[in-house]
Amino acid sequence: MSAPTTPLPTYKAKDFASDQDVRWCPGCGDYAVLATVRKTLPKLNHRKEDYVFVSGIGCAARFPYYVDTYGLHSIHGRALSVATGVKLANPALEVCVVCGDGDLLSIGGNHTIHTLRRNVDITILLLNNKIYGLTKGQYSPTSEFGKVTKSTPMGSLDFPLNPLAIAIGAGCTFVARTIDIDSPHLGAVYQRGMEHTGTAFIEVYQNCNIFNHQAWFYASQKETRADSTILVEHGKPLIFGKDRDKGIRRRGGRFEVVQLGNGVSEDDLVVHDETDRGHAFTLSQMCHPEFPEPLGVLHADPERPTYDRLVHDQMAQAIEQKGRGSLHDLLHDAETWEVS
Amino acid sequence: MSAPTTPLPTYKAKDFASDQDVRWCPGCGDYAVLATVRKTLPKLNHRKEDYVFVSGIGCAARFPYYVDTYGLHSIHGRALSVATGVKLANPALEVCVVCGDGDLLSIGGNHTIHTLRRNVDITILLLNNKIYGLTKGQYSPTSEFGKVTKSTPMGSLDFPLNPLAIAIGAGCTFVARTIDIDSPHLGAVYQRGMEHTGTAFIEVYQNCNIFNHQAWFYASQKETRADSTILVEHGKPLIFGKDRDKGIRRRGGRFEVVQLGNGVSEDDLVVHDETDRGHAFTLSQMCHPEFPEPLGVLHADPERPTYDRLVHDQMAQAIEQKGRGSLHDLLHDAETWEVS
Amino acid sequence: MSKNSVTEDPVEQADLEAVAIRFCGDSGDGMQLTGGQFTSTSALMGNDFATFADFPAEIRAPKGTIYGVSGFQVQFASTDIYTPGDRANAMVAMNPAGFRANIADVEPGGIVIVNEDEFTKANLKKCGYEEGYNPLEDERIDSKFRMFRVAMSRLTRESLAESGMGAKDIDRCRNMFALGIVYWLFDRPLETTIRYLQEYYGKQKAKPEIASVNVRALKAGYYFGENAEVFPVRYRIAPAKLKPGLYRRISGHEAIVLGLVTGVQKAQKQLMYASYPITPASDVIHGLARLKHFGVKTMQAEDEIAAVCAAIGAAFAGDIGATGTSGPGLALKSEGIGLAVMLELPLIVINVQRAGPSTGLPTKTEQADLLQAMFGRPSECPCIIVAPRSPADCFEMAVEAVRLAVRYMCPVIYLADGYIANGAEPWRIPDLDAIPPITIEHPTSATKDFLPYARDPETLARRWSIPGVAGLEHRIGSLEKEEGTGNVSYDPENHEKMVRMRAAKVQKAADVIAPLEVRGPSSGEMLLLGWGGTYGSITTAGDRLRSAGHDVATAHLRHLNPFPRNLEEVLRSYRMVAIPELNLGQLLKLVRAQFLIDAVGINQVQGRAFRVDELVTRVESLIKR
Amino acid sequence: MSKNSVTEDPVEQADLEAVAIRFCGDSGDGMQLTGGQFTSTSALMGNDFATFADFPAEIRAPKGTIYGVSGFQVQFASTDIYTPGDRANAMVAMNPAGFRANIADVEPGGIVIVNEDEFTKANLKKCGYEEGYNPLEDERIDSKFRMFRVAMSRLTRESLAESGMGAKDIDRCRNMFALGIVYWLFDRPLETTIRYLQEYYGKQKAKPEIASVNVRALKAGYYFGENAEVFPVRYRIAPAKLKPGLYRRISGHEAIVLGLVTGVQKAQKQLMYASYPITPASDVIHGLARLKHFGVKTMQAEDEIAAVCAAIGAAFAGDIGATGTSGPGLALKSEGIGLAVMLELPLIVINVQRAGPSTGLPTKTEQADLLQAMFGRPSECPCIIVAPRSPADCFEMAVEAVRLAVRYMCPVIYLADGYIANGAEPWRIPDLDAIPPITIEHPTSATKDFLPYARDPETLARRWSIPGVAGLEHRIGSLEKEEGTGNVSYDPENHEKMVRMRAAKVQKAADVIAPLEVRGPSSGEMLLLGWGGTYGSITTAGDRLRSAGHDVATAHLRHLNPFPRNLEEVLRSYRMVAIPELNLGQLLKLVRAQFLIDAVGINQVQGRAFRVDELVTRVESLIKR
Ligand SMILES: Cc1ncc(C[n+]2csc(CCOP(=O)(O)OP(=O)(O)O)c2C)c(N)n1
Ligand SMILES: Cc1ncc(C[n+]2csc(CCOP(=O)(O)OP(=O)(O)O)c2C)c(N)n1
Ligand code: SF4
Ligand code: SF4
Ligand SMILES: [Mg+2]
Ligand SMILES: [Mg+2]
Repeated sequence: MSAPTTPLPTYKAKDFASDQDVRWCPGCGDYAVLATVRKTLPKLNHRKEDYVFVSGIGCAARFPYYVDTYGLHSIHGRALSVATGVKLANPALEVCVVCGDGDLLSIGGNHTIHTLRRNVDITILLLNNKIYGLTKGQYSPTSEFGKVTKSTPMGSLDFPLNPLAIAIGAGCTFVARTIDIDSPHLGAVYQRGMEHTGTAFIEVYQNCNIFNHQAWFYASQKETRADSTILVEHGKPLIFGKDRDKGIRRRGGRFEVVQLGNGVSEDDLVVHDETDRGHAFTLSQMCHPEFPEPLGVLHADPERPTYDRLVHDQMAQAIEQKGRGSLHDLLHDAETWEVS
Repeated sequence: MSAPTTPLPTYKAKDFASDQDVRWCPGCGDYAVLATVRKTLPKLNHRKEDYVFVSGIGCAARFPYYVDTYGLHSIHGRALSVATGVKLANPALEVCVVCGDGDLLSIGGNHTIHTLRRNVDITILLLNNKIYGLTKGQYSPTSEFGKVTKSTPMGSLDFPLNPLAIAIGAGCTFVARTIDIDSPHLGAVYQRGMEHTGTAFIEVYQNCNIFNHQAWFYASQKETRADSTILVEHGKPLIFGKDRDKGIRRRGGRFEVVQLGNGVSEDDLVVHDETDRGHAFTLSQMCHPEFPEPLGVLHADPERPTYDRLVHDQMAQAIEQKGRGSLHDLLHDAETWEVS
Repeated sequence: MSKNSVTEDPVEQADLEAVAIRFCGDSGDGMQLTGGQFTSTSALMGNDFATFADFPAEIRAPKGTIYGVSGFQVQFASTDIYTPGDRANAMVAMNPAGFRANIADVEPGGIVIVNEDEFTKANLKKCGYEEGYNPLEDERIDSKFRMFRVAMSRLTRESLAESGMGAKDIDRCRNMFALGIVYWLFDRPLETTIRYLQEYYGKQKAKPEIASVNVRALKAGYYFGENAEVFPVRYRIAPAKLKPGLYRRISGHEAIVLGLVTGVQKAQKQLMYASYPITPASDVIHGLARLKHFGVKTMQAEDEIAAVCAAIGAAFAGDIGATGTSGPGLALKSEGIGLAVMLELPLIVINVQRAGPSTGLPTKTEQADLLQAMFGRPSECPCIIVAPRSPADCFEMAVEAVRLAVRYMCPVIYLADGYIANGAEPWRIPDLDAIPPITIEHPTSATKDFLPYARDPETLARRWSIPGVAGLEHRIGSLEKEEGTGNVSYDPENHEKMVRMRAAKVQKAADVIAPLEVRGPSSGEMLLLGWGGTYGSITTAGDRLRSAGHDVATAHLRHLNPFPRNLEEVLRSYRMVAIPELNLGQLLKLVRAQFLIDAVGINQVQGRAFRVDELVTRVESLIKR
Repeated sequence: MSKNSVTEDPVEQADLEAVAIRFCGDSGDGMQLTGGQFTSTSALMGNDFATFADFPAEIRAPKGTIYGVSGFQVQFASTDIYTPGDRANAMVAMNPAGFRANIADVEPGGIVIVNEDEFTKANLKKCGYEEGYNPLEDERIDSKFRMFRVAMSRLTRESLAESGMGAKDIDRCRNMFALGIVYWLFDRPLETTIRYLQEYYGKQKAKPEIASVNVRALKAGYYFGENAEVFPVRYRIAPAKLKPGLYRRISGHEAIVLGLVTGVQKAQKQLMYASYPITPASDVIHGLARLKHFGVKTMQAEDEIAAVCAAIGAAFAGDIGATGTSGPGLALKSEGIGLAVMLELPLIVINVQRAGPSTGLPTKTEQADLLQAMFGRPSECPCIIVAPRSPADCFEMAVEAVRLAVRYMCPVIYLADGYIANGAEPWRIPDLDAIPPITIEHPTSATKDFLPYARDPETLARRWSIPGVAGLEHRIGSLEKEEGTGNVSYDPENHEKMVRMRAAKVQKAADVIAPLEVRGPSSGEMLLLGWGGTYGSITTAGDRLRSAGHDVATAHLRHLNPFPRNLEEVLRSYRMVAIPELNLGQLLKLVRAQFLIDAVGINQVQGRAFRVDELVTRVESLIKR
């Protein structure tokens, strides 16, 4: 690591562009995410050489090649395990994992729930295009039921996983959602995620222009966007709609969409509370077209210590208690006898 | 399969005892579960030869050897995949998976979430002893934070997974919890699970008498049980306590424990609603010692079709649409030319 | 002569035995379709053929870049051929990137047709040519190849100007214009492609207007060839003298699919194929997923481990359980395969090999998973291994895999590779009645003294008892089993007995395996021994070496474990044995270890097939030694 | 003579060179502790020794059953010994199940001491004896062994009657009573065990009363031996003439732990050991988890795949990344190991082999993962492989693994096995200063012209550049890399170059590997070549064969890939090479393939080590042939 005394250089987005040609398809949402990440990194308080981008395999997983920091493009599904190892070796590194929905939720699903529960101090960008891009268009765990793809010509038969519900269920301490085409929102959420101490899980609605072009239209197109999504902000009531005239109200344990006016006022609406995990779960269950889908930080719990910190603290504690280990003593730590 | 015309024999528990000696440790909670399962099977509407018990590896996973039905003791973590295959081959079989917490939630975690989301028509008994029994006492994903075990002499550093939260997050259609020592409750929940069409996920608090003896004392011992657990029943208010004088009330999105009386009546309490997934999630978050822990069926959604059924329906539909496939036609289904 | 030919040929006619032509361009240029159409037409004209597709690893890399190049080579001939050809005798390049990436593979003196409109400054730069350089202006290029510069973009636009279609749609027809030229050049009829265009765009996609512009572009290209007088010669390739019968074109992937379904139907079973997508194996699940009306179930599992374990569960319950993957996925399946070995259940594991290690070169071919298939599991854990040798052979070996798996109640690993899976050749459609049935007798309630691990003395296999049968309830599992009862057993002697039994059972399969056949002299100077997808290159090289007067025979293994019983005898009939492989010498190791024969390796690990000429050279240098 | 000996010996004294004694009983009888104490005492008396522990697969099977039997064998000697002994010369059986399960391993004429109180009807039935049969009343048993029936339960109870302890606690002291008898019989002092009991129960568990009853039971047993006059002879085993130095007892597991920590400290690094529990490898993480104050991080991962990948991540960031497992877990790690091969990062993979295939016999030993370690990954994916040969050697080879991994920037697979990992022997504590440092030079910001995949011409290794260094930012990944830059490359020639480079690099390690040493004649009739945990049996068999006049040498490989450079020369110095292995012939295959030497296998797959006498017989029968 660079000496702590040198002041942090001022970076520009282009300082984070590597010399490799970017090889996604024209119109791929990954470009927008890459641009926003490059723009956001200079706003963070870290040296370029302290970033490590880690990924699995997939279109999204090519990400690290394009960011001029340290990077590791690993194998399908295992990025989070690799990232955990990086953080255990050196917690001072700033680790960001970028993977697709197949990578993180299909083959890598187990590492996802275990990394989240451990609260390893990393940021995860799940570039969810609801499809397998790199292998040319099979359905993914987030594809809608009945999806017709190469591997399911009569429609898929498994119900989609809800990434946010899984993350919340696994006890993740920072759960958010954003979308590729909204760079300011994506940038802000990414920045908060990177600044969060603990695992930040960010689902990004990402357009696969080739194999699943219209998947996110309801959330990305001007005409439908305001009615199909809802921006959640801590402490603010849940309001949405082109005219901000609709809201979410609690009825018993459930949420319902209400029209404002006619006796229904903002005060009747659910106020977003990032700290409440049950609330976040109920939010995660709001799905298009019945509900607007929440964008923003659904849940944040900055209190819980991180796994990497705990591991290092325990080492420090061991040294405090037993002194720094002496190899000589360790080898002799048994009944010994002299042969002469 | 036996001809559908023969009437179902009347079975006794001992008809389900295989000729193998049961080899768990003295005092192991698995014995009680085995006894209850053997007692419950005769109450179900299936022939003995149509049951298949599938397991992974672990103490709990020895279960199939002791039930005189078909059984497959597979490899660590993969029982649910094997069970899915069994159901796809023959959906008429009645499949029950019995595994430990390490098996289903550590190495097998990914198959767990994917099997649940697919809603394969099987019943899962998760024998949760919060420890690795067979490998002699390392902490498991359900062990409490700070657990001192052979692999964590200074205490474990990862936060436990909540099996019910994971199951609900994955969209499971039947989520329940029960305990080894309460045979009637266990039997009733198991029976409902077996009768449920879809994946039934049943967490059983199971005592590992050797490596984690006191883990469930709060929920199993006479003195503490009534105050530490709460039996949930659909449509009934959430009341608990030795004197049934405490209850659960909703405050905003959250639950709180209240003392009945002094102006607080049953009507103020949350009424258990099996059909509400968000409610079930909030219930799953109630953990000892802050809350009594829910026992019973937290969530049931009998409507969703099962994966195995859908697969077979799709085959039937294909035959309906295209006719039963002719191999001859298939081989000739391309431009052909004659060479003479 | 085709009826499309509207005027008398004003040009020279040349007869050729075989031509390899390569179509290349951007991924968006439709090269696979173009090549496929050329192949179909040639097939219907009675030529033998072999094809090879070269996909980019990127889905759709930026247009015009080298890594976005897509290529398709087809060799068509009036004689038996076994490979798509080493070098191309002709090439069509739709853009500079295609030209740049493929020109090295064109034989000196070969025909090169380029779309000159695309050789703009910007495009030349995109594909990495130095500023100011244009290969079309390079004298060395001109002197080395027969260059034809055609303004395909402009001509296509002009000929479709009146169609009323948008510029984008019109530009998409350039590949048909190019195909038209090539059809004229090699004297092929247009019908097949016209029929295809009308069927596909007209009916399936319900866009008859697209069909019609494509047909017009195709014809425009053809007439251009005829009228423009740029091409001094026209070539004819007579029909090949193939074995009589009804033929179709088949790719390796298609053949795997048809073979599995045939095997399963011959066994009167249902197929449960569980798989996780991976290039290049995904096409197997794609193909099978369309065959649900054949009693085929497909499951896209969450990962490779789930897939193999689901297949095992299905096998336990009475289906033919199969799974498919490529290298990294095979690694993940190894523990599951070990389970099937212990359970002694039939299981088919398709592995379409690709270039590694690790993610490696995922769209490129290699045959370096043989030792993984043999040994990639803990402890002594034998499987049967088969390997198809060509696209069409994928069919027969898939049937064989089903047969062996149920007969010996064990996993069969099927080693295809990207080269033959993506390649295609003519296939004489087999007489289904000539394929023997695969008999399975499950024990029933009437079976006497049933024991789960009692063995058939002939095959050493246990019986396949499936759930649902009253009275036969039993448990099996991954712990060592007692011979006979199948109960868990820690007995040392029983363990050794079972370890040796499982090994002996797999070796037993040699009883029903066809003996190794030799092409060429049955003894003599040198044998080239190959396996799997290198059949075409090795056979052609062998033929050529013999024509050149060398005493060389070739033999090709399709069974890798066990070997055919006559292998040793065959090997010992030659003074020298050379084993060409697309790896560092894997079969070589097995042969040397088993027979102590000082075989030598001819190895290449470049993500591509052997070139026949390179093989010939390398063999010749061995002979000279 | 120890001061515990209160009276003069009234009995005969016999001097012996070596004795193997087996303690057996129920899992709850404390046999491992008892055997361990006997070993410690013998060690302090200066005997050489070797131990073997035999655990039941069940955690705590029902009391008194055969599958609940736990056993511990120790051979102690006045000469160098290498195994715990084939057959026991003496056995202590705490119950009929222990007796039944172990009596076959006692040599005819051997001493058998039983706790006769436990031979009740009920207990005899529990362990499966036919009704009415009691081995203690069987004349054949009596005539075959020197039987001593001791009412241990009653005597222990009587001697502790006054202690005020409950019956259960008193019964738990029976093992100490038995140990006391054995101490007397073999003339050993009680101090070591008394000290241990006081330390462990008295201080660690803070139960001095438990310590005191155990000490009393121990003494009671000793006095019983002395006074009861049941034993006609008493044996003496003089100290062994070991190489001078300070010794301790060490098990294989402990030695792995100490070796890893030593290697890592010699490299001035931290260790990140990630592992998923599995028998018998779990003791490595158990041991390392106690050493956090040595800069050791341990992570219990969610599965084996996560473990290996976390270790790789740690290596990327500058730790020594290591992972450990047994057979099935190694299968799961194969894809991850392939990633490390491609990334060219150091990685240590400990594999404590157990009996398979699949779950197999998880508590039993085997050495059948060699070919998996060599070939169990897709494509050409070479790793360095080392194998310790004895419990103490686990230390040296662990240091070696660290050294080779960082020197050659690649995975090192370390093949231990259950037999040596659970076994123990005396270990001469090494002089730490004599272990050379392991030098690592990470590139720094001052490094000129840094290229991630530039190679050191001597080792062919790339340099280990770690994140956090300004100016060296770079990306690595699992796709094929371009030589030098490490950028993704699909170039065919580059691929072949890199495949061969990775292979050459691993072979380079032979430069720094100790040559193979031969024990016995350096040329002649026969060489026994072994590897890994069979060292003890093979060496002893070789010594015995030579004493019997046979021209037999032994050599033992600790490096399996690459082989020591002199291996071929050694092999060719003998008329015959035989390779004893606990598998069906894995090293055999490698040797035959590489050297075309007609080596023969001596194979056994029974979940246990070779018996020296069996080995001797099998070698003799080979010589006669
Ligand atoms: C072990 C293994 N299995 C399968 C694959 C093939 N594979 C590569 S990427 C991928 C999924 C891609 O989908 P996703 O993760 O959603 O990323 P995207 O391409 O959509 O960005 C698959 C199945 C592989 N490389 N390795
Ligand atoms: C691939 C693999 N990894 C690890 C193991 C070792 N192993 C066997 S059982 C087990 C965990 C046991 O815990 P759990 O599943 O909770 O079952 P329990 O014994 O507690 O009933 C482990 C890690 C194995 N058999 N296979
Ligand atoms: S296939 Fe889809 S996700 Fe992949 S690069 Fe192309 S547009 Fe993007
Ligand atoms: S170790 Fe625990 S879980 Fe396993 S059999 Fe014994 S008591 Fe039961
Ligand atoms: Mg995706
Ligand atoms: Mg457990």
